[in-house]
Parts: sequence; C-alpha cells; structure tokens
Amino acid sequence: MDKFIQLVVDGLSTGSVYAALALAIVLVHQATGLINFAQGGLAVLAAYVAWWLTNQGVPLVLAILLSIVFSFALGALVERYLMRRFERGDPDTAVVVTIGLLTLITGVAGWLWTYNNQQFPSLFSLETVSLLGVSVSIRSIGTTLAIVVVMVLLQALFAGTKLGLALRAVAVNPQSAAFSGLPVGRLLMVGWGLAAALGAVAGALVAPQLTLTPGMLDNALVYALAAVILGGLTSPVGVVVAAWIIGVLENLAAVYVGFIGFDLKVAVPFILIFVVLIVRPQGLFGRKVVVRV
Amino acid sequence: MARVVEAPASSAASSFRRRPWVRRAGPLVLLVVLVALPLMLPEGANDTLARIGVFAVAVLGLNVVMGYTGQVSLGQIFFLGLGAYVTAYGVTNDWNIVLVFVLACLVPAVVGLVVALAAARLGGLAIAMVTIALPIVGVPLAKRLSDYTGGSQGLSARFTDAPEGTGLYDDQWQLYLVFLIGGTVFLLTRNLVRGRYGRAFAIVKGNENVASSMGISPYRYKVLAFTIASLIGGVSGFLYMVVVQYTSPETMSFGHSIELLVAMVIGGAASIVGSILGGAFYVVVPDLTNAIDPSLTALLQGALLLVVLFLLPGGLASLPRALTRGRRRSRAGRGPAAPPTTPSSTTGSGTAAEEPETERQGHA
Amino acid sequence: MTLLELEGVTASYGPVQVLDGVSLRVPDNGAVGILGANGAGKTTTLRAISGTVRAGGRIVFDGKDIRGLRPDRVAALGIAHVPEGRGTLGDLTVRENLRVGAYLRKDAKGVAQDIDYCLDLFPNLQNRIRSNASALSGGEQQMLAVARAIMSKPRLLLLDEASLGLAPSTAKNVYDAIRRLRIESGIAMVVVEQNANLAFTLVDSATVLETGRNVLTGTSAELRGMDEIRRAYLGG
Amino acid sequence: MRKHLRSRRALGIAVASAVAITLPGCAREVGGGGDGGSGGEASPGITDDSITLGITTPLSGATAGPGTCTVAGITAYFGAKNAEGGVEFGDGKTRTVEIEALDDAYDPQQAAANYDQLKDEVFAMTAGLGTPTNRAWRDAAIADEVPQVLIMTGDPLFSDAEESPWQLGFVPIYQNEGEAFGELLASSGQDHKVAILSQNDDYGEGYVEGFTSAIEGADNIEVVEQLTYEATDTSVDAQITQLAASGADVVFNAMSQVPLVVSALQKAQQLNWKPSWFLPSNTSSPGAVLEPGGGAAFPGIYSVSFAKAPASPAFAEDEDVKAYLAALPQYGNYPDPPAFPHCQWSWMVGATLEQAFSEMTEPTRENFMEALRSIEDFQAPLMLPDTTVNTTEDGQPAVSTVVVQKYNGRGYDTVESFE
Repeated sequence: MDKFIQLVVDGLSTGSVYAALALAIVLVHQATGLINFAQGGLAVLAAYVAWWLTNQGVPLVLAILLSIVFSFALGALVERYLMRRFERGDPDTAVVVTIGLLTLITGVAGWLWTYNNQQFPSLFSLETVSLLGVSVSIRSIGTTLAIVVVMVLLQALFAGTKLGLALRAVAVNPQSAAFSGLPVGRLLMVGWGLAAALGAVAGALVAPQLTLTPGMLDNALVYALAAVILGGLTSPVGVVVAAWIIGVLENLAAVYVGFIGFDLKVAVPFILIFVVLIVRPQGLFGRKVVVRV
Repeated sequence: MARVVEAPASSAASSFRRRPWVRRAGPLVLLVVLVALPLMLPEGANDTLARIGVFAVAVLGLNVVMGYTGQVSLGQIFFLGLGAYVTAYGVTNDWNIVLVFVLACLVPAVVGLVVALAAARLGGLAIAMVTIALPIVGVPLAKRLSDYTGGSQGLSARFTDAPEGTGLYDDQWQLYLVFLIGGTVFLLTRNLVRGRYGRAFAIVKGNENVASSMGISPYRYKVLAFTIASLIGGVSGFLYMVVVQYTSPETMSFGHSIELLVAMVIGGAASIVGSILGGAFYVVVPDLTNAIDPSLTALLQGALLLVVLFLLPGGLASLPRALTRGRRRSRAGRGPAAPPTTPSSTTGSGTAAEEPETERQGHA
Repeated sequence: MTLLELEGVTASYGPVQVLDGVSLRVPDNGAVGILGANGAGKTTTLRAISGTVRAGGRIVFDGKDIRGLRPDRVAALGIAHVPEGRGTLGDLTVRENLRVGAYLRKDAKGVAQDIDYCLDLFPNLQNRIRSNASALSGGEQQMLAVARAIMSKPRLLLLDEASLGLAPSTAKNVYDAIRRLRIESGIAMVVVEQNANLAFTLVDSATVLETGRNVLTGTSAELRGMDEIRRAYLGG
Repeated sequence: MRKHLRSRRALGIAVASAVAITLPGCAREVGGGGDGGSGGEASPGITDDSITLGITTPLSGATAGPGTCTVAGITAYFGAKNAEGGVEFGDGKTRTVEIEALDDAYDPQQAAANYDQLKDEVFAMTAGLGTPTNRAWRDAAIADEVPQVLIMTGDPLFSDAEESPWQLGFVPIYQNEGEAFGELLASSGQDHKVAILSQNDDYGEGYVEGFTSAIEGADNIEVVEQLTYEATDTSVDAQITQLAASGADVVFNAMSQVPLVVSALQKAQQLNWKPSWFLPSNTSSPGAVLEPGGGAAFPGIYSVSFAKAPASPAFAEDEDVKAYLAALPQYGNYPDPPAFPHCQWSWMVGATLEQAFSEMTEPTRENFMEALRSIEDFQAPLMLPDTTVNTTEDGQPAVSTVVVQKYNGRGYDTVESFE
C-alpha cells in the first residue's frame, strides 16, 4: 500500500513537469489559436539565461526574474517579426514554423552553451518530508505548488480579467476584435510574451530535476501536448489535472498492469486520450469548441 | 529534379502543357531523363537522389491524408518503419522478393486501416494526438518484439546489389528501383488525387458538413485517405531498405515524423511536386548544413526552415507562382498584385470545394 | 451637421478595382442605406470606412480624416462595424462577447447598464447569456453581433447584410430592434442590405452602387417609388 | 506564350549543361579503395604529409552531449600533435591528421549518408557514437573495404573479426563491464539482494547479460527485482520506488542517460533507501553525476573504468590528465569540463590510432588494418594501471580490460573487493 501511495506521489511530481509546459502551451493557444511546439525551446532558452546569470554572480531569484523579463520580450518579438506573417495563413504552416523555431532555438542554445549537461540550482531544497508513510522532496512540493499557483493565476486571467478576455477574443477572431477597438497586434505580442514568460517559470522549475541541456524538454513536450488535449485546450485547471492523471496512471500501469510494463507505459496517455475524446470531444474540462489545428 | 516539368507551375505554364505535342513529348523526355540520369551521375549523386526518392514517397503518403484530406497525421514515419521492418524480416528469411514487397505495402495498410477506423471518429487535434502515439509507442514496441525486429540493434538486409549481367553499379541499380517503384506510386497517386476520390478528399478537407450534405461520408473518406497514406508509407519503407539497407527503432523515432510533416509543408501541401521537393528538403538540408558546419546543424536547419517559409509560405512548390506574380508585378510597374480570386491551388487537384470563411480568416 | 463623409473613395483587391469613386454623406443621427447588386462594392465601402481595406479618396468622420487608420483606431473614434457574416466570437459566451464589445470603455456601471439594455433589446439573448456564441442560431448570432457593436457606445454603426441567411420573420425582428435602437439612442447608421424593402424600414436615404460607383442617390421615399431601379438593382 | 517557350528552352539548356558538368562523373574510379592493397598504391584520404579521418556521430539532438565529446577528444589529441608537427608513420613520413566530422543526429539513415559522403575522402572512419548509427553502414564499409574502427559502441558485433573484418570497437563491450562488477559482487562472500534497472536496448541488455552470467551459480547473490526504462523517459522515479520496495541492498544500474542517473540517485535518497550502486562507465562521472546526485550518501558507488577521471583530485597532478585538460579547450573546441567520459575515450582513440600509424608501412587501408590489429599491451594516455589496449584478441574490442572502482567522495579508487 505504501508503494502504491508513493507511486501516486511520484506520478504527481512527474506530472507537474508536464503541467508546467502544458500551461504555457494553453496560454499561447488561448491567446493566438496556435499550438506552439517551440514553447519548450523558449523555456529552455530562458533557463539557460537564468543559469548563465547565476554563473555571473546574480542571485538565483533575481536571475530567474530577469530571465522571465527576457522571455517576455523575446516572445513578443517572435510574434511580431516571425509569427505575424503566418497567423492568418494555413494553420499547418504556422505549426511548422514553430517547429522550425524549436530547432533554431535548440541549435542556438547548443551553440552558445554547448550540449554539455549543466546543473541548474533549485529554488527549493532537496530535503525530504515524510507524510503518511510516503517520502516527497521539498523540491517536488515546491514545484507542484508553484504550478498550482500559476494555474490559478492563468485561470483567473482568462476567466476574470479584461486582458484575458481580450487575448481570447483576438485569438478567436482578430477582425471582429479590432472592430471592438482591440489593438490586435499588440495583444498578440502580449499573448506570446506572457506565454514565453510563463515558459521561463516552467523552465526554472523543472531544470534542476531534468538537468539543463538544449533538448531538456523535448521528451516532456509530447506528454505536455497529451495533457493539453486531454484536459481541454481552454482550461488551465483541466490541463494541470490531466498532466497529473497522466503522470499517476503511467506509473500505476507500468507497475500493476503486466503487459504494459515500463517500456510501453508511454502508451497510457494516448489510450486515455482516445477513450476520453470518444466520450467527450472537448476534453475533460474544456468547453465545447471547434478545434482548428 | 527533372520531374519539376510535370507540375503546373502557373496557369500559363499549364496551358502550355495542354499543347498536344507537349503532352506527348513531356512524359517521353522525362522517361529518357530518368533512364539516363543514373548512368551519368556520380555515385554520391545517385545515392542522394535515391534517398530523396524514399522520403518523397513518404511525404507523398502524408500529403494524401494531410495535404489533400486535411487530417493532421504525425504518425507517417511509423508506417515507413513498419514497411522497412517487414522488408528486412522477409529478406533475412529469404522470402520471395515480390511477396516481400506486397507485404511491405499491405501490412502497413492494414494497420493503418485499423488505426483509422478508430481515429477518424475524432477530428482536429485529437487525431493528431492519436497518430503521434504511433511512433511513440512503435519504438518501444519494436524493441519488445526483438525476435522479429532485432531489438535495438536493428536488422540489416543487403538485397539490392546490382544483379550480375546488368553491368550496373549498385547505386545505379538502387536508383532505378526507386525510380520505378517510386515513380509508379507517384503516378497512381497523381491520378487518384486528380480524380473522383481527390475531389471527395478536397470536399472533406474543406467542410465536413458540406461533404455529408453531398452524400460524401467524411468518415469513410478519412479512413480511405489514411489507409492509402499508410500503404504509401509502407512502400517508402520498402524503398528505405532498398537504399539504406538497415532499419532499427531509431528509424521510426517521433522526431522523424515531425520532420516529415515539416518536409510536407516546406515542399508544398497538397502538391505532387511539393512531395518531391519536400523529400529533397528532408534529405539535402542535413547534408547541406553538415557541409557548412557540422556543429551548428540544428541552428542552421531551423534558420533555413524559417527563411524558406518566410519567403514562400506556400512551400517550395509555390515558387514558380511567386515568381510569376513578382514578374507580373514588376511588369505592371506599381500596379496591383494578382487578384485574390485566383484559385490558390498549386496542384490543379480538381475542383477544391469552396472553402467557407472560417472565423480566423477575418482580415481581407 | 455631417457625421461621416465619403468623397471619391476608391479601393481594389489586387488588380480588380472594386470602388471607383464612391461618395456618401451621413448626417448626425441619420441612417443611410447602400443598395446594389452583388459585387457592386457595398461591403467594400463599409470596409473602407472601418479601415479593413486600403482605400483612396477622402473619408472624413466628425471632421477628422480617418482614411488609412487601423480598424481598432477607427473603432476607438466611435465607429462600430457589424460585418457581413456577423463576426461573433464563437468560442466566447454571449456575455463575454458583450464585454469584449465594451473593451474601450472604462465605466463599469455604464457597461452593466448597457448589457441589460442589449438584453432588453434582444430578449432572445437573455436565455443564452452563458452559451458559446457558436452555439447560437443564425438570428441570435446576428442579434449578438449588433448588441456587441452597441456595447462600445458608437456614434456610427456600420451594418452589413444583417438579414443574410435569416428567415423573413427573424430578419424582421432584427430590423425592428435596430429601428428601436435608432429611435432610442440616435446612433447614426450606414446600412448595407440586399433586401431593399427591409432597408427602407430603417434608413432615411440611400445610394445605389453599380460597379463601384454611385448611380443613384435619394431619400427613401424617392427611391422606393422607382420601380425600374428596384428591378434592376434591388432584385424586386 | 512565347515567353514561356523561351523559359522552357532555358530550362532545357540548364538541364543539358548540368548533365554536361556531371559527365566527368561517368568515368568512375574502378574499384575504389578495394584495389589499393595490391600495388601499394595509396588509399583515399592519405598523402605524403597528411591523413584525413572521418567521423559520423550525433552532434545535435538528444545524444549530442556525448556525441560532441567523441569528436572533441580526438580532435584535441591530433590538434596537439599537429601543432608539434604531426604524427610519425611507420613508413618514415610525418603526417598531420585532419578530422572530418559530420552530424548524424543519431539517425541511422543520416549516418549511412554521411558515410557515403566521406568514404572517398577519408582514409578511415573512426570514433563515432551509437549502435544503430554504426550498424547502418557496417555492411557497406565491409563491401567498400573502408575501416570503421575504434568506434564508441559496446555492440560485440563490431569486434568479431570474421563477421566484421573492417571493424573494431574501442570501448569494452557492455557485457565486460557488467561481468566485472558481477564477479566482484559474487566474490564478496556476503549475501546480497540485487535490484536491476536497465535501459531497454542492447546497451542495458548487454550489461545485464554480463552481470547475470558472472553471478550465475553464486548462492550469495539474489536478483530480487529487475526493471527497465526508456532512454526517452523524463523520470525514473516510479522504477526507483518499485526497486526500493524490493528491499535490495545493491542496485545494478545500467543507464546511459546522465540526467536520469542523477535523479535516480536523488530519488533513492528521498525514499531513504541507501543501497550500494553499480554505475556504468559512461554515467559515473564524479562531477556530472555523483556530486549533483549526492553519491556520498550511499555506502558504496561502484563503477568500472579504464580511464583516469580527470576531475578526480587523485589525478590532479597527472601529466596525462593535465595535457588532456589543456588540449580540450585549445584544440577540441570544448570549453568546460565535460560531463561525459567520451571525451577521454576519444582522446585515447587518437593515441591508439597514432600507435597503429607508427606501425603502418604502406599508406593503404589494408596495411592500416593489419597494424591496428596487432597492438598489444599498449598503455594509452589516461589509461588506468592494469588496463591496456589490446587489439589482438578476437571477439574483443580494443579495450577489454576494466578495473572496478569505488567512489571516495571526490573521485574513484580502484578496489579489489566489495566492501
């Protein structure tokens, strides 16, 4: 039984890594209607900037804050000078552009900082707490709590604020939004900037655990996308819960379902997606929308 | 790249193509070039052309389901890998090569059919996620089935040395095989997408409700397109073994599936010529970036991709159109550009259904 | 007092000249119709005003040349465009649509009042206030589009084919509500409409376009009587 | 219409001239490298004053970390040699050594393409990382008689002289490493419960196979749990939790991913599970794995090695280590201390090649293979005492002797027994 609970807790902690990336993907999708493959790349770049700053003697918290500011600016510039050209065209092309951006960013990180592994200092200690017979590190708790906070903020942004509403309006129909006086271009830049800034938070949270490399989030990307689809593209709460579900079920299936095992546990999120979407096409928490890839 | 002439580059060029002597002579010239080329080119060029052929076929398959039918598939590489495994297994067990080829087409097609029967019920991103699962689960699955796949060490199968008596070098023989098999697939696919089925695909892509109201079952045509794409993927897997002669789980890794999608868009979605250009992009760009600086390949590849799409959002296949437009613009001085009413189809894939204005296409 | 004046406005999509010198005058509190056959340039005229197509000539709103301004700037000056095809924000709820409409306003209280006013004007929306706009019927979407436009408290409303695709009775309901709006608020309007009879229930005067040019301008009463014009341009 | 006719004609001219340019390609070199041996005529890639070696290895993508190292080490080694004037060959000539490295991103297809591109330019292929990426063109290298030597894979196929006449692996086959630790454990005289975590591929399987064969028949060793993970996993927490529940006191860990080994060590500590660990030679770096992973918390961390750990204080004054650490940034374009041992290994590959060159009397690939296959008891720089390069034993790669070492908190000490 202890093992079972420990596996659940482990799954939540792994799920939080997926959730961090998934939240940024949801944000940019809500704000521009795009699935952004480069989101992980932007997060890694931000983590490198923060890491580089700490090496220059900047305190960790300040370094992370600076990397967040850097990412906001970078995200806004990417939107203005790259994505703008593709936003009204074929969505497939826009997605491929984000893939190209991911490749480019990974290459830039490898060029500037090599493909050597780097240790990213953690905001939270690695000390362990024991609760109900399971052990969990303060780092995992801290990461998870930080992600919950981000999730709540995002949910509030989209549901309650004028900015959130404006970002969504622009993503849905830029022209109509402009007819209501929304500065479409600036809002798109803000949307990308916010998503990139959120990515910087995500990068700083998961880098200590994953070890900083240019491809640090490549493997997590697929899981994050799965969480985004499973949770529903429109719901920050939904994708975080979905990411946790994926993390937990994956572990449980690997250990307790003989034919799946640790090698095929990666199939779990996809089986889940398939089953859920047949029943609820809008995802677990999503509002019913017409999805355009 | 002589096949470029097959493409309706612009409306003027296609009316040129309609001239009777061109219609008769064009394919003939093409045939002569295809026969002569392997004999004249150096070995390295033949190898490169053959690899381009392999991935052009894979991209063509992806185009059938994604470019022409509008269903996002991120799993195409899985079918290439499956075809390659079937080929490698058959060859190492000394099966008849024709049987091996047929199985390399059929096994992926059947698997594709089964997957599509389930996945085609979903739409949009959901179908993308289900297809993403194919390479992601395929890699560990291939390792688990190591009795058939050789596990992570993979399978080698050297069965395409030039037969004695032909007097050909291996690379020439392999390129002929690619031309023959790949060319046939391209020809058949071209006829498919220009015919009744192609029109149905286009209508399904344009608007599923319209399709239903016209008596075209979107579900059935999506399944059909996906199955054909899988079959073509299997063919590309067979050709992969013809040229590379080795396969392992790495062959079908998820990253390559993404690269195939990139190649399709860069070449030009819903375009026969675009598939060839996409295959060329897939193969040539890593070689090219290696030649520039092998330690900066990722950076250069990303940059190149962005530059190409920035200049040609419609992909490489839209280059002639872009050039014609540019020329027309410069001729007319400061005159206005081509009317937006000109059909944007690069392919002449028949009557594309009038696309209803979706909400995102607001701006004029 | 003239609120909006167009003079010799031109516009083209690529090499195709769509507007070839259109002129239009909308007085304060006035409502002007633009009539004409398909492709005459009616919608493009509205787009020229709201800044969604590049135009030549002179477009003056409230004494200010607005030609070439970005659509959101035009909106900020008090021009609300209800586009052809309604342009509702499909993934947003009805209430959210209305709030987006009030994006430029700072008076929270006034916004709340205006939402109530809109729901009073279009009672159908009341029940659907939490529904996604994409789930509404065509008539409800048209009502929402107009309501969203009014939420910005515009001085001029550009109304494009508000009856398109609606059942005659629904179209009449929509126009009745807009007429009530006009009476109660005095918003000036430019109304593009295929159905001339419907248009004449709302506008004081109208101009008829043919291949991007004014061919006939007059009051509603004058034009309503001209049978041959009606047959030729208005499709009876 | 005329215009298009003209452009069509222009296209025809372009095609014709392209064909004309490539026509000289028709005159193919007969036989390529295959004929080189008979007349002592020089093979491709070698002149009187230089020799070019080819590498295809991952320089981008998930394996770029170790991949970059496989190029950096050998480039640094020969860079330093070239700066001194070059390398002396057995035929009395001194040649500079050029490295031509291409990125294959761990894609077998691209590796094969890289080989095709390099085979006529380089004298030999060497040092490349990866099993599938080396297997992809093994047959072709045999057919073309191009050496594919001292490569970074523990796949035994490459060290089977009959199957692979033109190949030779460099690093110990995975089985050797697993076996060395298995023997140590079996001879400890105490009872041990072992938990195994291995990468789900030939790498992991090789280690486990070597280990299990060594403990076969040893009554004191019991394997209580055996799990796998995928190289693409983001976490192995669940595996560690499961293994911890088995109550094992020794973990045999056959993982090749540095970040995952670090997090595995951290996770075990979190669970307050403190077994002894075995770590493979490529994921046991004191600086990159054990320090961040908190290796000192465990009673023992064992690894096998044949190379001095440059970060270890024990070797701080070692001449080999100093030369290596100086050359890596200067000639190998590698600024920081690498997290991967592949840099050291590829440095040793350089030394081993130099040894072979010094015995080479003819500038041919055959002669080179002969010279390479007759190296005995060569102590390459950075090699630990009791380990040597020995290429004369069939079925074994160039390095087959390893010593078992134990982590001492900063570096490694060679140990004779399990404590």
